[in-house]
Amino acid sequence: MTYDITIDGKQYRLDLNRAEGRWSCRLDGREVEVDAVLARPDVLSLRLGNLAYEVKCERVAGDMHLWVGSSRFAAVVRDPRSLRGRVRAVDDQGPRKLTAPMPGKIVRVLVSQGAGVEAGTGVLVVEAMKMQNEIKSPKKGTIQKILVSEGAAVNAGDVLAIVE
Amino acid sequence: MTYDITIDGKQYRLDLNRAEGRWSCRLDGREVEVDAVLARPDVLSLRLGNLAYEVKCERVAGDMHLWVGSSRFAAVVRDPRSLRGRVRAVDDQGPRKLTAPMPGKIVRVLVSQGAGVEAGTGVLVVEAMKMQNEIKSPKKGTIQKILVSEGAAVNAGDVLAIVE
Amino acid sequence: MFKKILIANRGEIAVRVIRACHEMGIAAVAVYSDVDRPALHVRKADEAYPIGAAAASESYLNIQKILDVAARSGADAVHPGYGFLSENAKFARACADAGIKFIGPTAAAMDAMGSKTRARQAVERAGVPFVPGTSRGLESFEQAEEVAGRIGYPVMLKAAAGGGGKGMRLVHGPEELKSSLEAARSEAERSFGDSEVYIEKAILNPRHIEMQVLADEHGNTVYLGERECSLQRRHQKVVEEAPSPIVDPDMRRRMGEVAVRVAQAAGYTNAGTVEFLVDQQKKFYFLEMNTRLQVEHPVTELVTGLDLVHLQIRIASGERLPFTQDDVVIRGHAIECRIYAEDPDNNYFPSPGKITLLLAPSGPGIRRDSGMYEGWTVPMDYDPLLAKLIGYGTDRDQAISRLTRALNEYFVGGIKTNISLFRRILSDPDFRAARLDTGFLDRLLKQKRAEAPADPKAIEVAVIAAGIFATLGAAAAGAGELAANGSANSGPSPASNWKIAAHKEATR
Amino acid sequence: MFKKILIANRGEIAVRVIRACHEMGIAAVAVYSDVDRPALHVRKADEAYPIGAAAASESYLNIQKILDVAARSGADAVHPGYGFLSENAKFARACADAGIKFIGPTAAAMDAMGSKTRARQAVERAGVPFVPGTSRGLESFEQAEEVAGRIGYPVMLKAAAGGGGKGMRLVHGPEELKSSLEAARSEAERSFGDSEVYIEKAILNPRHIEMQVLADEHGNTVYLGERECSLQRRHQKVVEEAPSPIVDPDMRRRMGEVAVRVAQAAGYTNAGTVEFLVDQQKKFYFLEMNTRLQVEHPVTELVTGLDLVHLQIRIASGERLPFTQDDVVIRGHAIECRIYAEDPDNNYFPSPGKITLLLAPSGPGIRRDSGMYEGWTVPMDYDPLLAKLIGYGTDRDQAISRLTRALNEYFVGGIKTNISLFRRILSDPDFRAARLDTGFLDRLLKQKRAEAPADPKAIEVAVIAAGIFATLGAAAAGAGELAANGSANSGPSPASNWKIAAHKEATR
Repeated sequence: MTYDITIDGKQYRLDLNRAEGRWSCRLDGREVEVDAVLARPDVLSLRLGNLAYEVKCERVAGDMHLWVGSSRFAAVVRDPRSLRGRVRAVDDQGPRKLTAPMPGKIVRVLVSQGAGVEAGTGVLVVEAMKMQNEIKSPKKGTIQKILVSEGAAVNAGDVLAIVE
Repeated sequence: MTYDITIDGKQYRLDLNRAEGRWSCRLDGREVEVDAVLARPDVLSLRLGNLAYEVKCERVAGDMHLWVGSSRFAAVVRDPRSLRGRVRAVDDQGPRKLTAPMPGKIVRVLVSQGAGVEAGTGVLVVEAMKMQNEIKSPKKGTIQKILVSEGAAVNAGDVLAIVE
Repeated sequence: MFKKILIANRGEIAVRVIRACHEMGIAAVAVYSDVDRPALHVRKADEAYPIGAAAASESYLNIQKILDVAARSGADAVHPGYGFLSENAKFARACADAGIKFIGPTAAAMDAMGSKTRARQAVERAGVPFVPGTSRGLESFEQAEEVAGRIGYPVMLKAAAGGGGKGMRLVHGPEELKSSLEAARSEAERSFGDSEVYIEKAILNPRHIEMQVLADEHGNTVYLGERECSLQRRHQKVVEEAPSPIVDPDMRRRMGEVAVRVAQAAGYTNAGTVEFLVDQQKKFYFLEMNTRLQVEHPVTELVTGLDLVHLQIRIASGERLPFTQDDVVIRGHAIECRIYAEDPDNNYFPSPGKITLLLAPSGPGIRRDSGMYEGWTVPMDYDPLLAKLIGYGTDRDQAISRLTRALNEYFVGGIKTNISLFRRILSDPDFRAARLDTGFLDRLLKQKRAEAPADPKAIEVAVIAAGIFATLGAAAAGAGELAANGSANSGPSPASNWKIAAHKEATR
Repeated sequence: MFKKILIANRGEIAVRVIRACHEMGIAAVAVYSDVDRPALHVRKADEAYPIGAAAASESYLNIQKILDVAARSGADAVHPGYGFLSENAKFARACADAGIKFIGPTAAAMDAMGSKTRARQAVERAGVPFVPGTSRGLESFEQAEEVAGRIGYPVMLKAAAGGGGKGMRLVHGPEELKSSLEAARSEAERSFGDSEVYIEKAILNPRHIEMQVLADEHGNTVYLGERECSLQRRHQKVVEEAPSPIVDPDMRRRMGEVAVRVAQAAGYTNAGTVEFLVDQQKKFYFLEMNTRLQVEHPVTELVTGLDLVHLQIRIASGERLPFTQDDVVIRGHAIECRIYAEDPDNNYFPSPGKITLLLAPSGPGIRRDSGMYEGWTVPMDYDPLLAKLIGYGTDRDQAISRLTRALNEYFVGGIKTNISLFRRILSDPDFRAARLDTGFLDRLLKQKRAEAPADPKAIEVAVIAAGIFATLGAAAAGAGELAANGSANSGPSPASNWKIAAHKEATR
């Protein structure tokens, strides 16, 4: 398998093959001695040469994060031969969605549709676990749409409003 | 679903139905109020009325054991409408198999084929985890067959010899 | 001794009390709200009763429902834990009326310490030092002006019924006083239904140090040493330790004796905590008394070798304290981290959800009091405290190093936790040197986090691991959604609940 | 201080030492045999090196391979744990020759204490009481007859190189002496390659009590109190506690001073244990010295508040003991259970295999030192010790009750463990009353187990649970065979290994 893997904004080419229980691995063309055991689901005991690592994999809504010791890395894995997993370009100029960072309840809508906002202006307040959290506009612009109303229950990732 | 469940030599008839996430349950015709949540695979949080139990399920080679608190029960579950799971009659009179109680290595065969043995006579010695364990004849009789030789590696449940 | 105790709480503290009951041969009765049926305290209890909807007011705060369960189950005592009804004198009174022992102080003692002004009056009579200011609610702006002028600015305005930083205002000079007083009053009225506000001198960069006391019902009161609780975020404690690095035996004795005097002034019984502010000259001032078991009680247990919950139960059942003040010896050092379901990279937003992977630390010097388990969905309805990790060591350095080691072993997948915050705190040079005050954590969090460039070797490891996980595919993935759970569960899971609700909103 | 330590061991003790290294900021190097690649100590180490086949002689006992890894990794010290090479003077000497610090006593001290007769000679010179008998190997049957007649029957014959009950014979009278001597000699020759046998008076129903000592390399030696280790099965310790219920401060001081004298006579450094037999009059006799960290060291850590592995490392790096004898205070009570992979319902046969479900206890007063994890396959090649569960309490009763509670929370599915044995021991009236001796456990196990008729309610629960599990089907089942494991693993799993081997046997 060949993967293009992006971590911290940098892309790496990984060639990985498994035969008879052994991995062979090239990272950006350089051979790396790899020995991997899946200790538990999502927990890998990895040896690179003789250095030992316990790597944990976090999967939330299609995102993959890897914990190496106490460092956490977001990884995007693409198969260069397939279309699946192609990253869509993020358009910083266009409309931006405000999403709920956690499940909770909308306790206040602070601005009305059509209002102008600065970057950092509070748009809505979500309550979860006895705490109220202001969802702020990520950019200067106009509130194009408010998609929820006060009292609504929302899930993590739900779109709450759109700023353009 | 209707099950015939045998525990400690006694058979119970259990009628179990689930509708809209709720269980209804009759045990030997008597209605029992049951509320069950699978906390983790093989771990059930069970309420009978308001009494609470954590029940663990152990499955080894098709056998089911249930732990209720610190008591362990072997359960045989049969569907009375199917043939599957019918218990074969155990013939105490006929030939008896000696099986390995754990994986290990045969370090000694103590009697030869055709020899007469008493109940409790040592037949073979299996070694595992630095311990040697004598496998004894369960009955008085003759060693019909020794199926392993010294030095052999065996798995739990492997038949080692037959006494008749 | 009691035969059966009802635990009117949830989460790690309910598990803590159930364990104590089992250790003492007492049956434990759990109560749970609709979203808490799969909670750990229900799994561990001997009996479990549903008490209503997720909202605490419908369940854990509903006195009548809890007393009904006590009656139905035949419980002879109630342990309230902390939070919820634990400091509710009405509940303590209702228990007494129903002939059920409330494991805690009497309603009268709770009343005496429940209002901050009443508590100040009581300790004033007992000759206990408190922060200079009024011990009664302010009657007028003129009175506030006069007192502030006398004790000197900056001053604090505080709500008598206050807590959690609400109804509190720091006033730097006379020109701010009027508007601050009005603001504090209206916030107090809104938050507690009581606009009473008093004034006290603002102590700059104080330490928050508290003293554990224990009183039996035969007149014996002892102190069990102090806890340093200066590490707070939004007036919530985050890290606590015992002993305090600045308290020496003489200061401990003086603070302890004052704390005992406070308890005795209130006619206090059972476990309680007297909180002090300590200024930079190590002068200490009474702040308030917490009339319950504290979240951070384990650090005291580790350095004294005592079990506070066992002792609470024994005291409530009428036993005498089994030791005297002279028997209490502080040995070693203990530090507690409160593990919360919140996202340190996103302004500490709460992070409820399903725990897909849980690796829990253990080993020498590590105590873990937890209410979570792998596969459990953290509901969004309650305080986000998941567990407490406590490290003990021969000295403070060893406690820190053991705790750091254990934090590195701790992994909670599927939700966000504040575990990384503790690694940051424990490695901070000021924390290591014990230069602590209540502003410490806010200052630390404001610092531009030293963006240590990621170790290139760690990135290499992450890249290769990502590729291996991708190759292994679904077989290597953790629990994720436990298919059978929702179906075996008596109700829909909270997550699906939210989804349904959100969907309704979107389509109406 | 060392920069990197190689841990020449596996299982829970390797994990224990790795944790200590991490707490002290030292890199930890693991070694592993072919079947141990997925072991917990490999997961937790900073570096890990394969050292050969499963058989210990090919890997963990292979001095050259371990020294090679030390050289390749640049480790500056080796911690041997217990078992394997920990008491091998040749290994200690080879480490010294290679310029790598062996964390333990010198080879000379190990030699002095390694042979039981040599140890008896050394303590005899130091004026330490030992069990009456010879302190040298028996030269003839006539000498044996003479000594036995003088000290009086019953007597024990013991192999000088002995351990684990091998080469040991109890002789009730003169008529048994000759055959017993021959048997002991030939067993000693077979087991240890050394037929030297000595004689000592048999002490009936003794207690086995041992004293922990610690000596730095600057001449300071202290004792850290005793451990009661009378609960043994086949001469293997099963439950240990500190302090001993029969040792009072005066006896502790006397035993401790004797233990220090033994250590000093041997020129001992680092951690060691002096074992005593104690008769029914509480007279104690030197038995032997263990020149390593003991399995049961955690009970001493809990009652003294010290970390023995940290101290071992600090001593080996040349530091002085950071405290004196007067600073050592015993507080509270600690009891350890050794969790083995063995089947208590089937004559304690070992039970290797895959752990399909693991519920681990925690909470107040509970320490867990474990080498297992859910999904791991316990190999059949080594000692079956999986983990140690240690309970601490203000007093012995509380330690027992906390431990009992924790044992009830502990669940290991997929293999058999001896957890139920501890529940039985801890509830035994004689154990509760601390009426212990080395015959206790054998007597308990011989008792026809009181077949308490199963609680009908528990059976009802089991029947219903069985039906629910059957209905939920595979979705409710635990890990079982982890499909991806074998494939990600660098070699076949032990289980499939056996299957292949067994198949070969059957078809040839």
